[in-house]
Order: sequence, then C-alpha cells, then structure tokens
Amino acid sequence: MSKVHIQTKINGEEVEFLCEPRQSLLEILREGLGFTGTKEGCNDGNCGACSCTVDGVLIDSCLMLAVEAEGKEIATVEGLASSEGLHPVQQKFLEHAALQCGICTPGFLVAAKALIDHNPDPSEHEVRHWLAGNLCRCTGYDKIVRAVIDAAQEVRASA
Amino acid sequence: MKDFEYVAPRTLREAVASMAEKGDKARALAGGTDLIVQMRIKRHQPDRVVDVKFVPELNELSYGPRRGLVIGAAVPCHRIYGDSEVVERYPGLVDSASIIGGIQIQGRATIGGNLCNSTPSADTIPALIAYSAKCEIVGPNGKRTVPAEDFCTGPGQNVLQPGELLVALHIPPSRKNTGAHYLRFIPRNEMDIAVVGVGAFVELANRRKEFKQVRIALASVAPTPVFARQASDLLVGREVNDEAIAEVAEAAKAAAKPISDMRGTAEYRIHLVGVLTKRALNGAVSRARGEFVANAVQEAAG
Amino acid sequence: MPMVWVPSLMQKLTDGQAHVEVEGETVRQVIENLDAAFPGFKARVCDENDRLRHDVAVAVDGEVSSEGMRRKVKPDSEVNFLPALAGG
Amino acid sequence: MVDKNGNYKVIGTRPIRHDGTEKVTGQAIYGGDTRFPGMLYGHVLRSPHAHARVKSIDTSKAEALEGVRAVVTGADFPPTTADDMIDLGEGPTSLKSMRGNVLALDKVFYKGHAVAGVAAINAHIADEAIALIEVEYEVLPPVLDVRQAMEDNATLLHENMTTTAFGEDTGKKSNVSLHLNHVLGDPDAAFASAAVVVEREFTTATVHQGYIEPQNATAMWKTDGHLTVWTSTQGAFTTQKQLGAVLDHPISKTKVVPQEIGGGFGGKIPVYLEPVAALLSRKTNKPVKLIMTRADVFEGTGPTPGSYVRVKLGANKDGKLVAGEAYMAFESGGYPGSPMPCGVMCVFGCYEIPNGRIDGFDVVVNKPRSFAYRAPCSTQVALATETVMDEIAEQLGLDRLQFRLDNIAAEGTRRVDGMVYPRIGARETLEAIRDSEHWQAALTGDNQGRGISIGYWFNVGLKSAVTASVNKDGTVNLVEGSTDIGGSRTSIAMQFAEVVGLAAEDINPQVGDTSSIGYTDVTGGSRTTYATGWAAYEAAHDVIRQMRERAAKLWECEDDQVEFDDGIFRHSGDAAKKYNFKELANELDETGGPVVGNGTVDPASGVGGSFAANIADVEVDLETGKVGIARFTVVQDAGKAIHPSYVEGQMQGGSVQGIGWALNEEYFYTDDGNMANSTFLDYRIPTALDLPMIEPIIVEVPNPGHPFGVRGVGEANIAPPPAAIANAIYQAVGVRLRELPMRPERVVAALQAQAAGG
Repeated sequence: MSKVHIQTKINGEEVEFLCEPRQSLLEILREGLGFTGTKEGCNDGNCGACSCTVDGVLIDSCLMLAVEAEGKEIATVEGLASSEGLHPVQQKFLEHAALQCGICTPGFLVAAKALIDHNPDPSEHEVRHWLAGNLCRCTGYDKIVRAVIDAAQEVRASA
Repeated sequence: MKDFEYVAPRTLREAVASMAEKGDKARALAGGTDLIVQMRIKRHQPDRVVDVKFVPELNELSYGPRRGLVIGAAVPCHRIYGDSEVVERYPGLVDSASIIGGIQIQGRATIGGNLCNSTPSADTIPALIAYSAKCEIVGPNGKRTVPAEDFCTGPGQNVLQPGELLVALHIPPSRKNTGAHYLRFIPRNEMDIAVVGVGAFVELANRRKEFKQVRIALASVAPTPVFARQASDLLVGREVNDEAIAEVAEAAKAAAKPISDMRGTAEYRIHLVGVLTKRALNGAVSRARGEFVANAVQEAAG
Repeated sequence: MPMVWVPSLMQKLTDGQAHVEVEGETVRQVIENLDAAFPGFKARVCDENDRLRHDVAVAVDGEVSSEGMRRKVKPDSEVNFLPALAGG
Repeated sequence: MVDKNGNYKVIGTRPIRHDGTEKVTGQAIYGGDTRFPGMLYGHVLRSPHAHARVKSIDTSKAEALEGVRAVVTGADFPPTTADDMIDLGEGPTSLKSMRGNVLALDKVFYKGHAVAGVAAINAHIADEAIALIEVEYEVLPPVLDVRQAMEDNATLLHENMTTTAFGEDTGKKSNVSLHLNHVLGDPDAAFASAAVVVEREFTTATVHQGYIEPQNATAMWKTDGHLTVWTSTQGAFTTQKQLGAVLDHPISKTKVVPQEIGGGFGGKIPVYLEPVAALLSRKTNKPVKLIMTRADVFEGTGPTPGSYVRVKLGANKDGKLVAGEAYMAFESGGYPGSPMPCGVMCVFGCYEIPNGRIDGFDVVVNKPRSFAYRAPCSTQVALATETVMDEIAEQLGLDRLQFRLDNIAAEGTRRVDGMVYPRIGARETLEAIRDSEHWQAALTGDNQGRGISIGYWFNVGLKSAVTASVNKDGTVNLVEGSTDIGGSRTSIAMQFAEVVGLAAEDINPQVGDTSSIGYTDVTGGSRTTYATGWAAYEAAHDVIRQMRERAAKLWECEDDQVEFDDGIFRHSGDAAKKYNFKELANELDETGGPVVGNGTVDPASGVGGSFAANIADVEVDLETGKVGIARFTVVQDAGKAIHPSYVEGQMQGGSVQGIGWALNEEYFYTDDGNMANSTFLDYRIPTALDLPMIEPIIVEVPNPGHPFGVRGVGEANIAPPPAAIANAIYQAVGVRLRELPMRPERVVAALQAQAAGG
C-alpha cells in the first residue's frame, strides 16, 4: 500500500510524517521520528512502557496506528521537561531512586503526569490503581509510588 | 502484520459502504486494543481497516429518561466511567468498563469493540446482558436490533454479517429499586482476563425485600458469554435472603460449561461461578437498596 | 600439612576417606601428591591441558580464586574441591 | 575516607544517580534505540515444535520476497565438530550447545527455538519473510517434566549424552547431564537419633526473569572484518567472548558496545540475537538490528529451571538440627547446564547442620535452555528448607524464629558441601526480623497469617577494571566495565569519591565498551558494587599516589613527605603547605600532564555472602483462594550500604520478584510442549496494585573481604519470599502449599482437601 501523509503535533511541535497503515504510533515515534524515549516492552498493551497521551488521554502507543494520529496532539516523555527544568515527576523519580534499569520509567512518568493532571491529590491506592498498566520488574513499585505521591504534592504546592 | 488499506469515513452510510465493499476482508477499528494485537499475531489479516471513530452515531453517549442510555460502539471506556450520569444510573456497567486492561487500555478500548471481539471472557458483555442491552446493527440491508445475550455465537464469532457494523448499545432507562453489579475473578488485581465473571441485575419489590426481576450473566464459562436465564428466574418472587441467593448461586453453576486452560480448570471455574454469583447478587441488591458499592475507580479512591 | 576435603563422589578413590592430609605449597602440588597417593585423582579434577576442569573449582580456606592450580596453599590450609558456580 | 569517628562522607549518602536525568527525559540510549542510516531490520523464525529433528530448511521463497536482504541458518556457523567448552565468566558451557541454541543445528529442543534469521528493509517485511521459510520437521515426543525425564525409559533429547558425576563419566545414557553429591558427617546415624524428622516434597514451575526490555542486538560487520555489536547485555566482555566463540571470529576484531540495558536479572548474559545480527550484517554489509517480541523472550530465552526438591531435616528435642538431607532435580531445558550446583550450595546455607547429604541433578527437558535468574536455584531450595524448618518448630512446640536463631549459620559453620563460613550476618539478619516493629505488630484482619523465612546467596567475585582520568577542574571521569542495570555506576563512583575526598557529583562515571576499558565480568552474581566498586577503590588509590607525586614536585620535596588525609594533600614538614584535590588538579598541567589511575581486581569468591529474610503477612480469600500480601518486610545484610536507596531498591525489587514467583508466575505448558501464556497478560508479574509498600531493613555486618565491607545485595532477596508466603498461608488457614505457584485454585483445592479430611 502507498504511504499515508499524517500531520500531527508532538510535544507541542507540528510534525508531518509518512507511514504505512500497519505501522503503530510507537513504531513511527521510535523508528520513524527518533522519539526513542517511548519504549517497547511487549507490543500488545500489557506493560505500559510505550505510554503516551493523545489529546490528553493516556494510551499505549503500541495499540494505536500511526495513521490515527492525524490531527491529534501527542505527548511523550521527551516533552515532560521544559527549559525551566525537569517536571516534578521526573525530579521526584530521581530523588526517590524510583528507577533502576529505567526502561519502564518513561511510561511511568507519562502515566504519572496524566494521573496528577487528572487527580492532583491521589492516595497510595489511587496511584497503584492508575499505574497498574505500567509494569516495572526492578523496583517492586514502592519507590515509584512514593515518588508519584510526592510529585503530586509538589505540583499542588507550586500551582 | 500484513499490509492493509486504512479508511476513516465520516458518516455511517460511508462506513457501511466501505465495510460492505470488502465483505469479510474488512474489519472495523474503534479502540484497536484487540484488533491491532490480533492483526499482529495474524489472527485477522484484513485488506481494509475501517476506522469508525469519526462516525457521529458511534460516538454518542447520552441518556434520556424515556429512551434510556445510548452508548455508541466507538465510545471508549474512560468516557463511560467518566460520565457522572452513567456512573449514577448504571453502576454495573461502570464496574465492567473500569476493569478492562489498565488506564491506557481504557483510554482507547470500547464496549462496542469488547462485544464485537466476542471472547467468552469479555467483561462488559455480562453487564450488558444483565442490563437487558440491545445491540443496534446497521448494514447494507438496513438496521436491525439484537439482544446482547444473542450477539455472540462462539469464541470470536458473532451475528454481524459481512458489511454490518455495530452502531450502538441501547440500555433501558434506569428504574427505582433496581441495582446491578459485575464482578470477575482474576489472580492479580488488574491487567488480567476474567477466570470467571458474573454480572447480576435485580429489581426488588415489596419494600425491597423481594426479588421482582433478576438477570444473571456469566463470562469465561462457555464458548460465549452466558445469560443464566433459569437460575435468574428461580429468584423471582423470592424473599431476599442468604438462602435464596445461595440456592441461585448453585443453580448458576449448572449454566456454566467451562473448559480447562491456563487461566483455570473447569472445576475451579464452576466453583467460582458459585462464589461470584453470590457476591454479584449481594452487590446488586445493595445497590437496589441505595447502598453504596464501589466500582474499581471508586475503590481506588477509597 | 594441608587438609583436603574429598568430594563424596570421589571418595571411592580415597578408600572412603572424606579428608586426607597431603603435602603441597600450591594447588598443583597438592593435586600431584594426591594423584600419587590415590591414582586417578588428578584425572577427575584436571583436564588434558593440566588445568582445572571447567566444572570444578578449588577453594583454599574458603576462597575460590581464578589462580586455579597456582593458588598458594599454607601448611594449615584446608582445600575443597567444589562444582563451579554461576550467579544471576 | 573514614573519619576519626568512623563515618564516611560519601558512602551511605543518597546522591542522585549520574545517569538519572537522561533516564527520566528519554534521552538514554538503550539497545533497542540503536539506529543507523541504511540499517536493516531482522526477525527470527522459531520452532513451532517442542522437540523435532530439522530435516531441511528452504529459504528460497523468503529470499525472493521484495525487500528481503539476507537469510541465515545454523549452516552459516563455522562447522561445529568438537564439543569445545567456553568459559563465559560465570561458568563454562559447550560451544555446540551455544551455537545450537542461537540457531538450531540439527534438532530443535523447545518451542521457540531459533531456526533462521532474516534481514529486510523493515521489520514488517522481515516478519512476512520468516513465514515463507519452509522447514521440514520430524516431530518427536516432548519431555516436559523433570521427573519424567529422569525415568529409565524416557525419550532422550541428546542421544549420546551421559551422566557425569563430579568428573566421572558414568557412561549411562540419560537426560541427566550432571549429578552432584555432598556428604558431611554421618547423616543416617544422626537422623536415627533425632527426636523429630520431617521430610517433604516440593515442585516449582519454570519462571522467567521478566525484564521489561526485550533482547536486542545491532551489528555492523565491516568489510575489513571488524565486527561491532551494540546490545543490551549484562556483560560486554562476556558477549564478546561468546560472539568470538560462536562465530569463530577473533576477539580483537569483535567490539561490543553495551547500550543502556532494561533489566537482566541473569537473563542477559547469554547471547541470542547478537550472532544472528552479525551473520546477517556480514551477508548484507549493512547494520542489522534485531529485537525480540515478548513471545520470543518467553519462548526463546533462558528462564529459571522448574524443579523437584525433597528436603528432610532432623532435630533433637532441644531444638538443635542434627541432620539434613536434600534431593533436587532442576530442568536445564533443551541443553544441559542449569544453575543446579547453586541450589546444592544454598539448600542448607542458612543453618548449622552437622550431618548432611545433598544430591543434585541437572536434567534436560524440552523447554528453553535455562539460565541464571537472580540467586539461581536458591529460591526453589529455600521454599523447601524453610517450610520444613517451620514444620519442625511446630512439632517441637518451639517458636519458629527462635528455632531458626538457635540453628543459624555463623562464622566457622561448615556447610554440607564442605565450605566454612567466614564472618557472615545471618544471625543479625534474623535478629533484625525479631526486633522489627512488623514482627511485634498484630495482624489486621481475618484469615491473615504471618510467615518468615531466610535465604542465602554468595558473592561470585570475578574480574573488574576501572580507569579514572583527573580533569583540570578537579572532577574525575571514571570509566568502568560493569554495565549498569540499577544505578551501579553511581555506587561505584561513590567508592572512588570516598577515597579521593570528592563529592559523588564530582565523579563522572561511564560504562566502557570492550575497546575502552579492561576486561570486566558480567553484572551478575551480586558482584558489581562489590568487585567493580573495589576496582574503583584501587583506581582511586592509584590516583592519590600520582597526585602525591605531583604535590611533591610542586613543593620540591620527596613523595613520602606528602600525606593525604581527609581529602587534603599536606606537606609533612610544613603545615602551611596543603592542597585539596581540586586545587592540586588545577596544577597538573605544569607537573607532568594528565593523571590517569587504574584499578583492577579479581577477588576470590566465597567471602561476603549475603542473607535476606522476610516477614510476610498474607490474607487468604477462603472462597476464591486468592492470596493477598497485606504487609511485607525484607531484611538483608548489605555489609556496608554504599547508596542505601539503591540497596533498598534491590531488596524491594527482589522481594517482589519472589512474591510473583510464589503466587502467580509460571510457564504454563500444553501437553505438546507449547507455552500457553507467553504474554505479559497471562504470564502474570505483579502490578503496582498487587502489592503493599515493601519495608526494607538494611543490616550491616561488614564483609571482611572488601575494603568498605560491601556485600553484594542483588540476589539473596529473591530467595525467601515464596517460603515466607507459604508459611504465612499455613498460619492463616492451616494448609501447607508445596507447589509453586501457589495460585488461587491450588489454595482452594488445599482448603477443600482440608475440609474433607476434617
């Protein structure tokens, strides 16, 4: 099939690309556009390493076709930090040592930011529930949960 | 994944025409959380994928006191449990919509897709059956309506003919003294397929001490989701008590014809039907009496 | 004299003795002397290149080192022959 | 270094890891992120059968597909004639097995066994192409259970394989490749004298390391014969050695660049894709990238072996153990070489058992070739020993914690395998359990129970290298050879910083590739912070020695008149003359140029083992059999915790892996040898919602074999959880589960059997 021309926004910037219909958003982000911060762990929606937001909704980018990105606003881990520095979730992940190997980290950060945007004061159980679609094999989640709760507090304090 | 053509029609007419043109070589794409995986493992290899998310009828989510709830087939789960009217009036449906996959999956997955994927373990189907949902189908030959309990015909199979689209689900208006609850058993607490799922709808009468109407539906115990009609009818006219519920939980087991696989043995699944039927009925009764029973989102919020 | 703990599966060679005292200032000397006293001992722990077999490790006073045959042995040392181990 | 009060300045603090920012911004480059212009994408064809002879492979249709650039099979390897052995740094393995496991040679030994590789212009075409490769198989009956495989009339996987028993070839054709046996004292007489003897059988399912990042490899084989491979590996040099052996290619022309790695836990030591990518690159003269699918990872890479373990313990009426006996058989998968010897070492590793007998068997079955997984085989045997310990305590009417303390291994304890412990912290680990708030606290609900257990793992030692270059501003670039899977470059840098008196942030640690740093063994065996940290300590001392010479030049005095203490270089005869490290670094240009320090180590193993213990509170749903973790504490002896946050992280992460193993994780096989659950949907590793906070308690009993007293903490923590949970279930509901995983239907079955038995 011929390739399809797609216009989208990634992390606030206009982006155009050509893709085959069978290419996932994840594949285009990583192999087509070089946004390799978004990771592939399972390619079937069970690990959350490829988490992105599309028009503000948290999704697994392995389960979305790149052609579906037409006209959408995509946010990836690369867009979390600004010229002013790291986003509080990033900073708190570092302070709490909430990553070991780091492969799941981009997905957790994107998901955690989406949680805080949606619920600025999540309880431990709400954090665990929201992040159940993100697998981490290194940390046992303890420090991740603490980092997210702390980041939410930081976001509230600076709001 | 085999290459395919992607189309995104803007009207129902275009969508149906596009589906019909390719017959069984076309697949409808809503959330994609099942379809994309199945194309990847080559279970489905369509020539054309019809993205139905831009068709207005498939995006409707509305409630009216006379026509009840309309859920467009492409409405994702997060919109359903994010809608305060649905949460208030159809808590049993919200139970199921809020436990499909994780938050990421719920951002895309749809109840319509869950139905069309037609696995025996689909979480929303027992809830739809319990709520007496009707499936609105449009095809080249016009529109037809099928009760939710008749939609699936086998694992991965359903009544949709080539060219037909599931447009929406229609659930009767909510009534006083009714309640529903969907429960599933999974070994983890999220991100699992139901070993067994049970949806129960009850309408109480006589100062909410008596069952007036009961609908119990089961997941993962047969080639399709099952409406346990006989077990449900056993309760009609009975007083609400543990003994009656236990009796029906036993009867529901008879409706289960499960297989043994990596998610559970047949014996264990039948055992679970009894346990979950009792729990789902108790939850439904509590809700019918106006008591609060948390869904997954509410449970997380404590 | 260094004390050698003989693996149970090799005690056929040592007439059932679980530990034997043998002279030697290196693992190599210990093995040579053991082989002299109990013919066939060396062939069980060394390969044809006169190195420790790939699946055998020698512990001297509780330490397994990569020095293998050249590892120094003290008069009061204890020598153990063990299976080689890996970790994750 | 340590001050007059015995305090460290850097060690024991919690600086932000050096690679942290790039890992939270998505900038870190992992193996799968490797991209080159013109790069081809590959895919691997895998066997649909668990056991079959490969009669023929026809690749012509795949090669003819538009966009396909090359196809390779086992026939592209150099001829494998002799059964040569190669030592990978963590134990030896057979070359024929290694090649055959990368691409099948004449037989396939498990479903998912790699058969051919394809390179194409994109991954989709490569995927289409593998479906066009025609393989003719002669399907053979699979052997899927370790005890079935050991039967006399069992189907043999390797027709000519015989059992070796500590260097003696028994000549017996069998699926048993290796038998180990240790005897200490007179176990038979001791059992006869015991007041209580308990013997129980245990089985455990095959489980996977479950790292989130799939295996990957990108190779570029240049026309001059130089091969470069970028990959996620636990050991660049180990990969280099394996590549050299598998491809019969000189190590001098084989460069391995370790990219950031997304988890390993023992599973990323062996090569799978690297040689295939290399062969494809050689054929195409282009860079080729291969990435496994998740199903490939489960079906085609080495999980930890399933097992059958029988343990018998005897104690006298005073509660002292008098004898122990263990029989264990581990499934090595399609080729021999499971970590069974580690199970033999660990089974009674926590206790003083004066008379004992241990038999271990390595057994081939038609499952993926097993490899290390975090404290390999220690978890399986801890389940057995720690359950039997609980039962003996109960029969004797003793407190289960005190009974363990009364028999705990200590310095001087001789294990059944003959080894004698140096100073260890087993007792202190159990005492920390006893003294914890958790142990004192009451349970919080119905059907709850509390279990305890303890597990052991050793420090493997092995080789490490570190190079330190002093910058003019007084910071130091540190190149170290250990790939960093969990913050180790920081804990290595902290040990360097401690010696030279700098802050952790003044050190810039980088992981070197095989052409930029001295040989370094794998990140595994709980050795990285221990051994590579020690190399950093040595490199720091080398830097200090050179810096003293520079100070002597500046002060025009003898080298030995320069003292270094607490980060300050001082003239011993002139109190006014002193430099801190940064001041002196600023003077290097005029005193001879760069200062580069080196440190290499090859410590003996056997010193510095670590013990981990758990308190697990569970809550059992009596109707569904589901077991929830209500509260969980992990105690571990870290010797000296360099970066306590990452020590805690190891303890918490290992605990949760053990919890997953205990409750839900398993390879679920159909009768024909297909893994039915090769996705993260059905291979159920714990999610955040399945767990409480994991409460870590670090014990510090310094390792006499390390300059800072470090003990490796990476592994022992996975050993105790299944036993602690099994013991907790018993306390909660009175049934003993002796089969892993303790999935809900097994709990229900046990409860029903209990009810039926009255």
